[in-house]
Amino acid sequence: MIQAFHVYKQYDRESCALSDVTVHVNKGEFCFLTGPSGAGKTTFLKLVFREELPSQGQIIVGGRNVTAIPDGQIPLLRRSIGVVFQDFKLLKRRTILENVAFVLKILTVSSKEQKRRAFTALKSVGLHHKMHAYPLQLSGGEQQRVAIARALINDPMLLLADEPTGNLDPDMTMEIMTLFQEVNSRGTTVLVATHDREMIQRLGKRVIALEKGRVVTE
Amino acid sequence: MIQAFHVYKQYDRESCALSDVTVHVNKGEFCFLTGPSGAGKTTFLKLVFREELPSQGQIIVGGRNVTAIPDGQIPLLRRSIGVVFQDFKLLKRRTILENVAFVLKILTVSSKEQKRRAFTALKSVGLHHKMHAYPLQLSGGEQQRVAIARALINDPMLLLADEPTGNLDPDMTMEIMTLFQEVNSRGTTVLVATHDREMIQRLGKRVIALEKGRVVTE
Amino acid sequence: MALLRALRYFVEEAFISLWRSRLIHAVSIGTIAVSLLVLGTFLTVASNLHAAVAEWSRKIQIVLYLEDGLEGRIRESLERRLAGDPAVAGVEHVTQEEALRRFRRLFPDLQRLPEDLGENPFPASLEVTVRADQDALANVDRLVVEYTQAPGVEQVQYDSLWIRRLNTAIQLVRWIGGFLGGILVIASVFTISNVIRLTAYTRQDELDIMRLVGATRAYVQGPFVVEGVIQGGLGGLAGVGLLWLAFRMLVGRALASSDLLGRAVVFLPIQLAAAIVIGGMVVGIVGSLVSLRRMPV
Amino acid sequence: MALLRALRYFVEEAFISLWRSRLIHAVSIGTIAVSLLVLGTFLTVASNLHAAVAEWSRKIQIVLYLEDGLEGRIRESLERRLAGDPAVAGVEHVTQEEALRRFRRLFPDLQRLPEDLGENPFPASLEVTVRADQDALANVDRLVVEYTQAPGVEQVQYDSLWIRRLNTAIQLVRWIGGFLGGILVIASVFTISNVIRLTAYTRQDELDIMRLVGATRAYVQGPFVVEGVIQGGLGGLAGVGLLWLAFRMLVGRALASSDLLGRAVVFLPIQLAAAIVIGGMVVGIVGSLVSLRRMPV
Ligand SMILES: Nc1ncnc2c1ncn2[C@@H]1O[C@H](COP(=O)(O)OP(=O)(O)OP(=O)(O)O)[C@@H](O)[C@H]1O
Ligand SMILES: Nc1ncnc2c1ncn2[C@@H]1O[C@H](COP(=O)(O)OP(=O)(O)OP(=O)(O)O)[C@@H](O)[C@H]1O
Ligand SMILES: [Mg+2]
Ligand SMILES: [Mg+2]
Repeated sequence: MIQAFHVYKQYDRESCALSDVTVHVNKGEFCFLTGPSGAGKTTFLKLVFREELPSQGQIIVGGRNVTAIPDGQIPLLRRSIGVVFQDFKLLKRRTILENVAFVLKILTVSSKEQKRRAFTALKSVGLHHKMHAYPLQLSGGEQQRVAIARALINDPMLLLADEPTGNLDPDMTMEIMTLFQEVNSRGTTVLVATHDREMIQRLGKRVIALEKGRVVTE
Repeated sequence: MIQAFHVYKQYDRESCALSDVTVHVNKGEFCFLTGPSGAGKTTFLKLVFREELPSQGQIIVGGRNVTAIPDGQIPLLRRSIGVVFQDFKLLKRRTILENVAFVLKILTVSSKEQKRRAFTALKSVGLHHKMHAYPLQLSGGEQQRVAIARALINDPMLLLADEPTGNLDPDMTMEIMTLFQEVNSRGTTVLVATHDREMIQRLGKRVIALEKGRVVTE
Repeated sequence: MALLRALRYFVEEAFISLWRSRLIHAVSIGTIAVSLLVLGTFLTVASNLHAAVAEWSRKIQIVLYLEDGLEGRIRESLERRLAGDPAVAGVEHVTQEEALRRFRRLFPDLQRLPEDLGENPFPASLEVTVRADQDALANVDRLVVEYTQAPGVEQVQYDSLWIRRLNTAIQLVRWIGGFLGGILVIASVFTISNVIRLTAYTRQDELDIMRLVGATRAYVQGPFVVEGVIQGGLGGLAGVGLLWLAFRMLVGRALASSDLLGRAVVFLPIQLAAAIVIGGMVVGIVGSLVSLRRMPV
Repeated sequence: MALLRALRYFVEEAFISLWRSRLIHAVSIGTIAVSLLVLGTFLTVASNLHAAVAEWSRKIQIVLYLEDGLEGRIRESLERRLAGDPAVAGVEHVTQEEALRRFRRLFPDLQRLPEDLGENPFPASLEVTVRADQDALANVDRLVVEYTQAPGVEQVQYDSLWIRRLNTAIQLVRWIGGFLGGILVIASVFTISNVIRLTAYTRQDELDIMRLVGATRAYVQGPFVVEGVIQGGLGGLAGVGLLWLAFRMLVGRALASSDLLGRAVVFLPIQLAAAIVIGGMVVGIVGSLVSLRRMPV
């Protein structure tokens, strides 16, 4: 599903966010991406869904070379990937139901269908009772769960989750992980960036560890 | 330092973010505030530095009744409290050095002194080498550390930290906790809202647990 | 179907945005309206002045006052000679009685004055209308000199100096109007693209998020274009409406009935009014596209 | 000291904000400049027209053409009678020779025409200037009737119709100028408060953060007020500058040398130009305060 070959990413002259990263994630796999603060986890995920371009190297996602696809096709790539952003990236001026439904809206799904599926997605993270609230009216953990619901609503072929449980209590963390495993068992490839060692140990999945932009253990 | 008497906070008709919360935190204490997502931790902290007013009840902070102080005195209250916000709240258009120095700037400290102290604060969280970067050029964990440096720069009488290690790896988490304990030993009262059970256990401090807006263990 | 849904989404979003920050949009529509109002005012003045000048030009006159008791034969030969001149558009004979009648019509207050004087003081005259072409002023000069000494002509009166002054004034109005008009069209484009740029800017975060979850560029920008069209259209409508109100209140009432300007003052033709509104909408589209040009993918 | 530091901070922040989003501010300053430019244009036209009209009014003339070979005695008694009339400001005697000289001066092309005709065709005349007061037009009418039949007077010529038309035109310009001028002052206030509101709006997050870390309301708002002042001032300067350029390029060159308007066309007096700039700054302060009024604590 994800094949990265000798990828480098340099934001500025002095330092390298990623150096010579070669990583393969198979279709249907569930794996963790870990490493200390500033190691390059978020940067790697950004390269996968083409928010950023690598300075060097190639990345193939779902058979498409994302370093070379034309601008017009980028939205298509992104629609096939569900992303839980580290800073949530919710639309402040829309209710959380609208936020979750937006992914379907841009596919011009009928609005009834949008609502139905968005409600189901919110229910799976336990927030259906707050569906008419705006993001800033929610607690940090609640916002994070909305971001998770949005990432999952369109049954993506690939799920990228960046520190998806940083604002959640241990019980809720386990619930979300169970949800991710369910989604994974339905065929979605899952890549979770996290610091939570306890969670990684408990799930016993494959771990890719970064440090200062380099892969240290596979 | 903090005395809350029968505090209620209702954002909307249906639900109560805080119900009948009575809590005392002594001067010089270090304690944790915990509870599942949406329990009311952030709400309680917001009441303490008067971002929100309680619907009912009284809160005394450092001898001042914050439910009754005039508008003109609110800035004075806030200057004596260091806050690490759950969503960081950094100024996007200023470098992180400027972000940290801003707290001193509004006190009209000389700009040389501002820079000196801001640099020291950034150094204590290990980010002095990135001082000219803008927040959006930093990783999630790095931004969180900037927020921590800003909260500490002016030696506040009270430190409120809302999930201050949600984006940090375990090693960095321990470093930050050590920093907080140092600050605490210099006389600052510290109140940390967190989900991290491991951290709470390891430090062995007093824990205030909230659930659905009520205090469940003291 | 998909296209229709997208279009509906654009319009809905545009209205939601207009409504959510209605104050700012009211102010911006007001600004556009004022720009177009100023433009419309100039168009109104220009079109009226143009018509008035055309009318006045047709009236450039030389009056040949005739000697008292002139023989009809001599008068007729004068009339024939004038009618044959290529610069002359028409000749009218005004008798002494007709001159008196005109005086009484123009100055009703002084009705009885001529009678008090005992005798008709007004001479008969030939009113010569000069062809309204580019050489009109030169022709006037030539005719004046030519007929000052003609037999039977007592005195030649003509409007040359005032016409020169009027022409200067008209030229001035044209310059100023063209100058201000040009600047104001630019200002309108500026204002709209300014407001749309700022609107987009205040929602930069949102636009980024939309793109990151897979919305196409067209999908993200559509609502802004529609918003621009609506803003421009509303601004144009408000501008024309205000202009019409002002016209009715100020100019219409005072001048429509009198004919001192030489003709009735009229409002903009409906086509031009419509053009202002449609122009506002086009400017809205252009302004929004310009302001959204450099959005990243 | 603290106050000075705060003030320095306001100015620094204002300039940083102006520089960081310089495109948007350039556009907004441009909008303000155009508003003030339009206002300035009207002020210029109005002040020039006013002066010209005053000048022209002083020149309302009735010309009494005298019979050929009139006795000096009769002419002098006419002059005395005219000079005694309260409506008359002055009387000038123009001899036949003087009339010929004037003709030659006005129409150099036709220099030799009078000689070709063999005789001086121009009659002597008395040029009567009417006092420029409210009754000027009525007085002209009365004088015309009174002297048309006077002994020695061949013919009376006067400008009444043109003067009436001109007066109408001036009234029209005043109405339109007042109307547009009023609207444009309002538009300027609108524009500045609009831009500042939007600027504050784009930085709402920042302003919230500042308050949450203990900045006072005055401290948060100070930079915006300074920004408003700078924007208004720059807009005013640009407007006056553009007006001056336009004046030099269009109006100045074409009209300053000729005196067809009756007098030289002049630029706005320096005080009025300064008033526009200072007005811009005041509007900037007011606009920023208005737009920041409802900020929470
Ligand atoms: N837009 C940017 N411009 C410049 N430098 C950047 C930018 N984004 C990230 N960096 C730098 O690249 C490095 C890697 O950042 P990244 O966000 O990938 O880290 P991370 O592993 O996600 O860390 P965290 O766990 O703290 O989120 C960091 O040192 C960061 O400062
Ligand atoms: N501005 C607001 N308007 C309406 N409801 C709000 C608002 N802020 C918080 N709430 C609600 O109040 C409850 C408590 O929120 P709070 O942010 O205090 O939770 P928390 O304990 O900080 O949770 P987390 O660990 O997820 O950050 C939540 O149910 C939340 O939805
Ligand atoms: Mg990260
Ligand atoms: Mg919280």
